[in-house]
Amino acid sequence: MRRPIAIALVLLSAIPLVVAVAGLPAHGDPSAPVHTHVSAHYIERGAEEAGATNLVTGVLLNYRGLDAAGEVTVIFTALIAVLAILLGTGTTPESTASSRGASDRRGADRESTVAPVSPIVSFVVRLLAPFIALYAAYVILHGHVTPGGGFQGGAILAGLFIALAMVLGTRAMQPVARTALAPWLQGAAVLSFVVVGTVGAFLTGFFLGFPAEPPLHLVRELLIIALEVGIAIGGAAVLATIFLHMEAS
Amino acid sequence: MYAWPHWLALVVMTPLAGAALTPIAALLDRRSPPWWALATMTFTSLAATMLVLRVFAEGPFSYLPGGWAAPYGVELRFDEFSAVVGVICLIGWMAILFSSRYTRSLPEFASDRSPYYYALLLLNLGGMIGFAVTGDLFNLFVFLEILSLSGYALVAVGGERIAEMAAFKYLLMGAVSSVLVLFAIGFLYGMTGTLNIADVTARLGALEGPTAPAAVALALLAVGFVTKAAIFPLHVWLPDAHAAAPSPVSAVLSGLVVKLGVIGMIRTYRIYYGAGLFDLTVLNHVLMWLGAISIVMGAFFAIFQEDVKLMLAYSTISNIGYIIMGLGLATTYGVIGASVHIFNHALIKATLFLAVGAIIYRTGYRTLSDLRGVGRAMPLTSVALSIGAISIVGIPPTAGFLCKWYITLGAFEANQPLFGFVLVFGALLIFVYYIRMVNAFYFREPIHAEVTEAREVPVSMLLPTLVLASLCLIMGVLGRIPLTFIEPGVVRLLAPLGG
Amino acid sequence: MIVMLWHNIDYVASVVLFSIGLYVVIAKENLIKKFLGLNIMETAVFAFIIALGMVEDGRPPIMTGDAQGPFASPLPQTLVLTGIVVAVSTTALALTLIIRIFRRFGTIEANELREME
Amino acid sequence: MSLTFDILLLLYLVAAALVVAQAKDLLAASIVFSSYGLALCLLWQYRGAPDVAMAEAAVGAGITTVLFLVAIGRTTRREK
Repeated sequence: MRRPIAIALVLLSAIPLVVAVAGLPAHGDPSAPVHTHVSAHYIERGAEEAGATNLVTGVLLNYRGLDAAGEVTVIFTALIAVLAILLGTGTTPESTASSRGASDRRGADRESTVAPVSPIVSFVVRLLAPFIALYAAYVILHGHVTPGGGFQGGAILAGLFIALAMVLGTRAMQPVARTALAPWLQGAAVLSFVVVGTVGAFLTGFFLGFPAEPPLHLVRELLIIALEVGIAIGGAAVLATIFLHMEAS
Repeated sequence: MYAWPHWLALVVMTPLAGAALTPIAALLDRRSPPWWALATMTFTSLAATMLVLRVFAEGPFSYLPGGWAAPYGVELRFDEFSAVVGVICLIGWMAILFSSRYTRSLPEFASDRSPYYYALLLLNLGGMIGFAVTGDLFNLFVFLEILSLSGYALVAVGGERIAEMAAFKYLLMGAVSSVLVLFAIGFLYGMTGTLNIADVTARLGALEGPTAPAAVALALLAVGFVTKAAIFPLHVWLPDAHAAAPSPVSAVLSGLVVKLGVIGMIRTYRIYYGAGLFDLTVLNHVLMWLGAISIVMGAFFAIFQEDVKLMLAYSTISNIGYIIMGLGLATTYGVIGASVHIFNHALIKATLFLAVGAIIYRTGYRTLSDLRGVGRAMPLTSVALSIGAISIVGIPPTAGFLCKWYITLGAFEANQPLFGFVLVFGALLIFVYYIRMVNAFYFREPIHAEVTEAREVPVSMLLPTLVLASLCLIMGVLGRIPLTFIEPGVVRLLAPLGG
Repeated sequence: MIVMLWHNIDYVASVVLFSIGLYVVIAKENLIKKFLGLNIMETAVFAFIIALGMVEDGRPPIMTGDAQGPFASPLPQTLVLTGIVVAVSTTALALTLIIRIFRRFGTIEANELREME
Repeated sequence: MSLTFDILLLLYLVAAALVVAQAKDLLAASIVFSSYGLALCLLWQYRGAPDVAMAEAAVGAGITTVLFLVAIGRTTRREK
């Protein structure tokens, strides 16, 4: 019953979409509007105007800074949403850690999360952890020059945290998640945009502005790095906290 | 004072920053989140007041974050329709104040959930404000996601039995519609190479080559925003979500969040009317019919609801039908009526949901038969409820009258008398279900002791309800002001149609 | 038109993936499956937007000293970066809700849930 | 060479999406979805979008999959 309706609906939407994509400028055509209008300006002037060799970072943080501010707010919203739904249901990491074994259906295998962890995996994760962290730091701090950036690095950090949580057991991670520092870390991305944006407003007269005059190039680079670090910390903290809370529920 | 340019950046960033700081404020003092949220919204309201004053005095204006000229950076653009931020701030402020007491009665609402509840409200309000003031398509999508994600979570936060189900249904339909909007933005970007709404309009107008992608993008945007606005047949998520949410959240969701779908439609119209690529008569007709069906169906379902909140939720569908129909009429009267109804229905529906929330808070019941006779026990709240009820029917001199009158005028202006009759018929149906409510509350004997013993709610809940109710009356008397305020915006929107 | 489609094979692939995702969202009853479908839809749109920004023999838009064009357009890439963040946020919230629904009702099949409601 | 690689990757994407759509075992579907994300990551790396490829590898293929696995662990593995 449901399948024919679904197939009909999907076809109904797919046919116009195919017609529409056939009407777009040819794929990879350098004379398409995508390449001749706004992007052409970015490619021609971007590196010098925005202060980032990696134009993606330049566009994301400088030209379209408000988008990036919205982006980090979206993921912060996800964290707040997950916490608002899970807290108070007796399934927070704190409460399960304290009331373990009481009436918990699978209290016994709390330590191993998704699957039992083999010693080899455990060893490799622990061995690689510092190198992954180092790589993440490189991706974050060098993101305005080479591929990468705050969010990618933050995601790598969060992935490292999750891998460690699986190997060491989530309980070992609780002290990290429960500090008074946690809300600061989780809000770091949004707050760094507010701070850098305000500093920019004082320096350039525009919210989220970056000074472009040559004497202030160092300031501009510092502000961009500050944003990258803020995004990385915020992103990593948010993703890791979401994982911990879903894991404990 | 209002000429200071940074108000526009502040009105967007303040609620978001406030939300990020709410959990930190809770760390310092567990009871601070509501007051912190109120302070944030107070400041945001100040900024919003300045912006509305400025647009009244000078017409639309822009702010360029980062100082990049329009197509290269994101542009914030405040026009007459953006003035909805005033209502967002007002209702948001009232809902937060109302919540400070109300949330104590929620099941599962442990105190450690409270900072996240207020942070979500602030994010929701901030997302709506950003959505209303941005002049950039992709930025529109980002703010749409902030307000949608926080909206889904706010539905579930109350801990009602079906709350999570309702939230998931809302999330699934909302997420699909967001993907459609993003797809449409991709098409528009692929055709024009730009994301700024004004620039997209201009370049789409000068387009050479096939127009099929633009047409499909229009269809995707329309489906996406109509889903967000809960128009038949994409309304199915709304009743459960708005009924299961805590009452102050329902006031925000029903009064404001669905309206942002309509604002999205207005932005879409702006692009396509402005570009003049093709005649939009077909889309307008589809919208008028869907609006008409929503009006009648929403009102009909509302009549048969026992649960007061479900009844209000269905009445929202009916009223969004009015707004969408007004937009579809594409006449000056119709669109003015629709735009003002965005503001007025927000006030009215917030009044109703807060009043009902107050009643539920005191009695613990939410069906008409259980609540018999509550009008005598809680006189002030019930007066507010009645004012909301007569406003939503559209009886003069309340806020609902003028805009519905204008939409009806628009229907006749557009030579669509049939829709004019649907509008009047819808008003009659709405009258029936509010009569049912007033009858149950005032003229029936109570069957529960809790109802007879119910006292008036505390000031923090009574004040928002009464203020909003009196605004329903004031906006009815001063109804001309919003109409003249919005008129230049509507004239500019419809100018390319050459009428 | 067929020739057009062959040249735009990336776009067509996106539409195909989008349709598969939409089918899963509509037709499958399992809530987690629905969300896998939604993720496929989202990634399909991302692939579409990235394909828009691609240029014949394009290089990454990184302006180190000796880099020679043509460069892929940086703007679609920033859009997709934001889009990926939005997608993971939506997924996290949805899965949390699914876990709570399972706790309350003991099932995550939409048809069984409808009966219980 | 480039076109072959293109077509192969796109075919793999479609095949993986179909497997995700049809698999009854949610765990298998999630893992295939992860490989789908990695294929996309390859495609984008190759299309001159290394930043997005990196984000997709870390988030789309990594963290999203982990979240799915956690959710499956907390609910049920079989689709009815």
